Amino acid sequence: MSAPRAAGLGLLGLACLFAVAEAVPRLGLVDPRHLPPATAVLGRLATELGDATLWTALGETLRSWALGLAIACCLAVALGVLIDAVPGLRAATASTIEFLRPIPSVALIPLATLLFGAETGSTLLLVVYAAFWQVLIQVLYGVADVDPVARETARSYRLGRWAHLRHLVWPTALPYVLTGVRLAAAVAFILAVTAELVIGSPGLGLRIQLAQSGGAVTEVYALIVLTGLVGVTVNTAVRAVERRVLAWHPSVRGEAAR
Amino acid sequence: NDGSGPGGDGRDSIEIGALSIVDTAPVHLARSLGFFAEQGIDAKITTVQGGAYSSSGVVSGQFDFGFSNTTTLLTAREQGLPLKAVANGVASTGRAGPGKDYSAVLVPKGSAIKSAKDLPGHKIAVNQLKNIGDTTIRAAVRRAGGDPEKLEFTEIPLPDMPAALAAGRVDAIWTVEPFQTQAIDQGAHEVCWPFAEATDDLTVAMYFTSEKLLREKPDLVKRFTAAVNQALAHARTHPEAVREELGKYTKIPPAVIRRIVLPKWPTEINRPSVQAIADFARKDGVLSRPADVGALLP
Amino acid sequence: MLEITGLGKVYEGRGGVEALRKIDFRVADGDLVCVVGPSGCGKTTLLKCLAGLLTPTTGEVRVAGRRVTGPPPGMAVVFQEYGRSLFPWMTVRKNVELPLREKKVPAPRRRELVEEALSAVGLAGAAAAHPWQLSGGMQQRVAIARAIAYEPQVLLMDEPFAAVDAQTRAELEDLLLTLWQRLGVTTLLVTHDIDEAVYLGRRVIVLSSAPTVVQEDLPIDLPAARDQITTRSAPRFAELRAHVYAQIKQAKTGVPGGEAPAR
Amino acid sequence: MLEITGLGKVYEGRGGVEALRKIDFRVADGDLVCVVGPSGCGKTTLLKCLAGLLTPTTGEVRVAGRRVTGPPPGMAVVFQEYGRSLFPWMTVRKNVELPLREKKVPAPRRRELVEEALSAVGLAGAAAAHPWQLSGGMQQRVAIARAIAYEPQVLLMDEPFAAVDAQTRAELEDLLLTLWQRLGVTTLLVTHDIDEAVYLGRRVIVLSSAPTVVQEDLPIDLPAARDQITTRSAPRFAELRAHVYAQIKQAKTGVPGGEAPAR
Amino acid sequence: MSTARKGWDGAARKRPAGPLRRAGLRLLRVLGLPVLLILGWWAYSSAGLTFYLPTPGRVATAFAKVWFSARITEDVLPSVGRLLTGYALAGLLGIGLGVAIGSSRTLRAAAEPVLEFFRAVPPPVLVPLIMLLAGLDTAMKVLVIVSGCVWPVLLNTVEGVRAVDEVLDDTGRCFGLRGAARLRHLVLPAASPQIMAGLRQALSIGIILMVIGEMFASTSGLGHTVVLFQRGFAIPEMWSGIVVLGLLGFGLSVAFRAVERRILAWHLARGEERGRHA
Ligand SMILES: Nc1ncnc2c1ncn2[C@@H]1O[C@H](COP(=O)(O)OP(=O)(O)OP(=O)(O)O)[C@@H](O)[C@H]1O
Ligand SMILES: Nc1ncnc2c1ncn2[C@@H]1O[C@H](COP(=O)(O)OP(=O)(O)OP(=O)(O)O)[C@@H](O)[C@H]1O
Ligand SMILES: [Mg+2]
Ligand SMILES: [Mg+2]
Repeated sequence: MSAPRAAGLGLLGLACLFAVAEAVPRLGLVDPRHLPPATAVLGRLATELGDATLWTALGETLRSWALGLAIACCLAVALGVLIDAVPGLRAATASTIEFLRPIPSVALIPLATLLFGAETGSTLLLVVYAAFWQVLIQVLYGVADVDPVARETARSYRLGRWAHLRHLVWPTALPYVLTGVRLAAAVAFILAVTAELVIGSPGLGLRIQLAQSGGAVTEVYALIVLTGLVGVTVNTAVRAVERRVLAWHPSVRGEAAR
Repeated sequence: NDGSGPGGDGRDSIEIGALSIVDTAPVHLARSLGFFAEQGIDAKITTVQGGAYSSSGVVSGQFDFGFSNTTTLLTAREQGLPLKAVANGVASTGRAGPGKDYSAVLVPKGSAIKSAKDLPGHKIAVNQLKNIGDTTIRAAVRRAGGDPEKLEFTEIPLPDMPAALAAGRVDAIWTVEPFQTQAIDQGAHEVCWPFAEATDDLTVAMYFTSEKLLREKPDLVKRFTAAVNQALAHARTHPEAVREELGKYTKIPPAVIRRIVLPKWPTEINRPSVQAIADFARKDGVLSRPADVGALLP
Repeated sequence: MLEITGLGKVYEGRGGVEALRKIDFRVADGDLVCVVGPSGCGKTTLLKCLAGLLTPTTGEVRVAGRRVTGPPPGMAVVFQEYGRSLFPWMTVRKNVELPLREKKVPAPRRRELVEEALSAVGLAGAAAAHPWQLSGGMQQRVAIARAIAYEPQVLLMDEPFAAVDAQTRAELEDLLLTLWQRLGVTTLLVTHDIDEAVYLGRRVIVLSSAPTVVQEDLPIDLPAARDQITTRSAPRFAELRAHVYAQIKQAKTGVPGGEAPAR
Repeated sequence: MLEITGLGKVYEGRGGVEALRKIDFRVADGDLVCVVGPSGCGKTTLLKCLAGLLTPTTGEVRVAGRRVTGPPPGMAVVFQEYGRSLFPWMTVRKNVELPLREKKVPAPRRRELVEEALSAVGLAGAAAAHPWQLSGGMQQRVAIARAIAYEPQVLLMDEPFAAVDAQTRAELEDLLLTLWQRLGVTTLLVTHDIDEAVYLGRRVIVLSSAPTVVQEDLPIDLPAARDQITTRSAPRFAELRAHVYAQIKQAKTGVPGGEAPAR
Repeated sequence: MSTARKGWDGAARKRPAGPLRRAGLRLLRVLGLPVLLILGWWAYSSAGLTFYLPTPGRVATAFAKVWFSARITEDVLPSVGRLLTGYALAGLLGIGLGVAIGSSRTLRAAAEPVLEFFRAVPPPVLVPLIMLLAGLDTAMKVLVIVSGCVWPVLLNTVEGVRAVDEVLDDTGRCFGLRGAARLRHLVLPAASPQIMAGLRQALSIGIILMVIGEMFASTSGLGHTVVLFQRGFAIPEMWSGIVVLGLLGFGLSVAFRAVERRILAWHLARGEERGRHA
């Protein structure tokens, strides 16, 4: 499928969403004072976007998001690969991982503020904690998926530890990792916003919190739409990366053939 | 952020953790009108989502001062958090009746609930369970001769209350300004004013700091208290200044700001009302021991 | 060079499949041995044990006097599942080059070896393609190119020419012979093609069907210099060919018979 | 039954690879045609176009008069990459049975067909194994069993006997002939083995190397009843064989030559 | 996940002999790291004198006091019930949508931006909307869980379905594998390793969202209790709640692994047999 056509279809999908969001309050299914129609929300978003402080807030959020995501991904990939590479480590860490994973980041806020009084530190801790598991689990499944014949080939040519990782394990795990990154990107963004919402460090979350506690419903939805649009943008970017680095993979190459 | 170190020119910079709501208008006024500056303080106000977060921030040293409601502070104190109140925060107007107080229980049009006495047996939304909302409602119901045991509470964040009430998800909501005005705009009306009905001149919330800061920088605390008190007095006498300030630090729509009922901002903490709150909380099981009110209050 | 003593292998799944019962033979340094046997008799298993990829259940394998516990250095393997043994994320060139990098061959020499190997198998033009863009036969030739570029001391090949046409097959056979002669690589080649086994091998080892043992170890007494036309039309070739055929037939049916061919 | 007119296929990757230029031929109902050609000339591509798995770039394919746009019903395919065409999560039996279930064959008949097919390829004992527990040749035989159990009207096979030993190969060839005669399946078989092509085919189609066209469409005028010993030793067999060999050689080198063999 | 002991290159290493020793080693493997971590926590918390990080001892006491009571039936069980319901719904929805989106390029292009849009909206801000549409009761809490759990399943399913081996897919097409049969015999098993990865992710996210859902409009439940403790400064009790969440996650993942072992038996066995080595 050509890129413009795909983009067109994507816009069509968003347009449908827009139509539904416009119709539901207009038809009185929901009180427009609680869920304003899409045009009103977008109008409000447009005015908000004219406000320079919104952009600084967005910048703040994106900064802790990007930093947290990067740290989480690096840590998770390194740890995942290490767990796979060292015999017995998988079994030794399994119980701890499963215990720690479901602990909600939100519950860690007191600890976060305690350890990193400074605001970005707390936000980062929460973002990293939440995003880390997403990538780690994907890495663990990915590295277990190496084709047995390919593995034997690598071994028979005596690929060293590093080459084995770089040329065999990493490419195999890459599709899993990219899914993990897409999952983690959203989770990291959510946590960045939530942490700001709760702790009150400056950013998009704080603005949402202010709008909520001021009863400014339309603005709340405008900001929600903004977070959604950021998500769409991030996904488009990851997809583009994927088309490049996974060109060899059946999921991508299949799209070209036939 | 230890924040409290004197700045380059001998000034102190402090960070205050507070909700960005109507109640905290004085501290914002104190900053914008230069009351803090007059006391040699550079103040930064950080928005938090709830009183509990400002407490933990003050304990961890992220904040130097916090703003929190009385029940939360009493609970924190009971659990051993070394907190000390340093100034009055906000108080009820002490008057019950439509449009008289800044917090009320509202019901939808045509509800059978007419007063506090009718509340038992109905589902009432509060923003936090085991906090000032439900304890004062219980007290008000008890005072009105109803059975507080029959009250049924559920938690809903304040911003979502008007919608929940309009959709009939709950029978009544306990809310504060500006949501009170918003709910009224959407057809609800007030039936009970728990702050005013529970006790006289209730001190709803206070500014506080940690025992550590109080010990180490008693002078800074004194200056903070002075600045806040000045602001409280100013707010009490200049409602228009308050409304103007609200337009700056909150996102409350201007049309609403003009109409909301403002709370009272006395400079003195009403000790008997704090004791009363402590007793209510004890009775309702929010506190497990009789509170040592004196340990919290200055 | 290769010594196999009492080698047995039982796969644990499926209630224990005895792939090899007891295999004994040696391959001298620089020899070229072909292994034939019925389908499923354990040739691939044998090769993998030799390559250190499978642990024998009984017996042992030695390469250059050292007991094999993992892939020994200087060994190249061409797998029967050639398609899956190529890395889909690498181009053909990269696939061939990778083992050389691991061997720390300097870059210019590496490039040279890769180009040579690829043109030897007739794939100079496909160097930039990915394996899945190639036909089955082309993929197999990439696997062969990778093995010969590696310049191994020991070369193990599992049906390396199964997927190419007759003409290419003949060319690749001759390529293998040339390489073998030039470099003196000790070679073990599994094949189904009896003509090929006799044409290439200095010895042909016939495996029985399960329980698998060495059914016959046949020296091929054809002149050392082989040639597709003359060798294959020699009467001795036909005799040896017929003999091996009979042996395999017997291995399959399990009926004993077939003396060593008269000289 | 099969009509291929002006078939051309260009793969878009790698700057456009022209796998097939212009292929025209027909296969009559119940015919058995073998396709040979140099490695990488586009045999698999041709087969996939016939099976409706690839869309031709130019020209068209008709099966039973209907233009092919997707896999037509009643067709079975044995893929060159037999290993990857088996479902690793199913046992051998399930693998063979699955298409029959889809065809709504009643359970008892299904069981019968599966058992028959598996024992015909000599795998009755491996029915409960998973494909990855089998040797290469065994996997290939599972793929063949699956195709024959399906009782198709059209059978496409891409080098179906490449991974089995000579003896098994001969048996499978004869199995195919028997089936073909019994059921009248229209069969197209790609192979590298020229002997096999001549032995099995009623016609042999030789493809040129790229740009690929039909280089020769050779009727095999051997007696209809074939037999491994007599057919293969017939002088006419040798002639045809030599002729096809010459054609492929020529296809590979691109030098014209090779007249139709004299009768 | 495979539990075989493998070297860095997937080669299985020597296994320890003796059933007793093996059981001991197993125990050590399961408990070793947790015990180490608890010791570290102990050392840190007893030295640091920090209010928000009580010693494990105090947490254990609080745990016994708080959770060996009617709370198990009143708070924990209903929460777990909602969690499992939400998780199951999310699994069905994620796999169903994922297969549809993964199989159709057109649908994928059209649906992806919308889905990504919703995915990026933080659940805490989405909750009011869900509350508006679904009320305050169990339905809302289950919906909150679904709204978060569905993403890892969906994304992984889409990717798994897109990556089905071409030869296998061709085979299925030739033999007329269509519709439900194609799904059941080809697409789902082929994508199952990746789907399982998604389901496993979703499990812990479900627990997190259970807490978030109970933070709003709730009067009971495990998450609500933890939040109440947190707001009431009952820190050891709060930590004991977090421990319960962790144990819940651990328990569910053990159950999950048992199911996964069955579903992915072919996948795991294949990897293991081939990897076995000198
Ligand atoms: N997916 C693909 N993308 C690009 N090129 C391809 C693809 N598949 C095949 N080709 C090219 O098309 C040509 C014909 O391939 P095909 O597989 O049809 O050959 P073949 O005749 O079956 O060869 P073999 O006998 O080796 O199996 C080759 O040059 C190959 O590189
Ligand atoms: N991973 C495995 N698990 C269980 N059994 C196996 C496994 N691999 C091979 N086998 C069995 O071992 C026997 C020998 O297999 P092997 O692959 O060595 O045969 P082969 O001689 O290479 O056959 P072919 O010529 O068909 O490739 C077969 O019966 C096979 O089923
Ligand atoms: Mg084999
Ligand atoms: Mg082919």
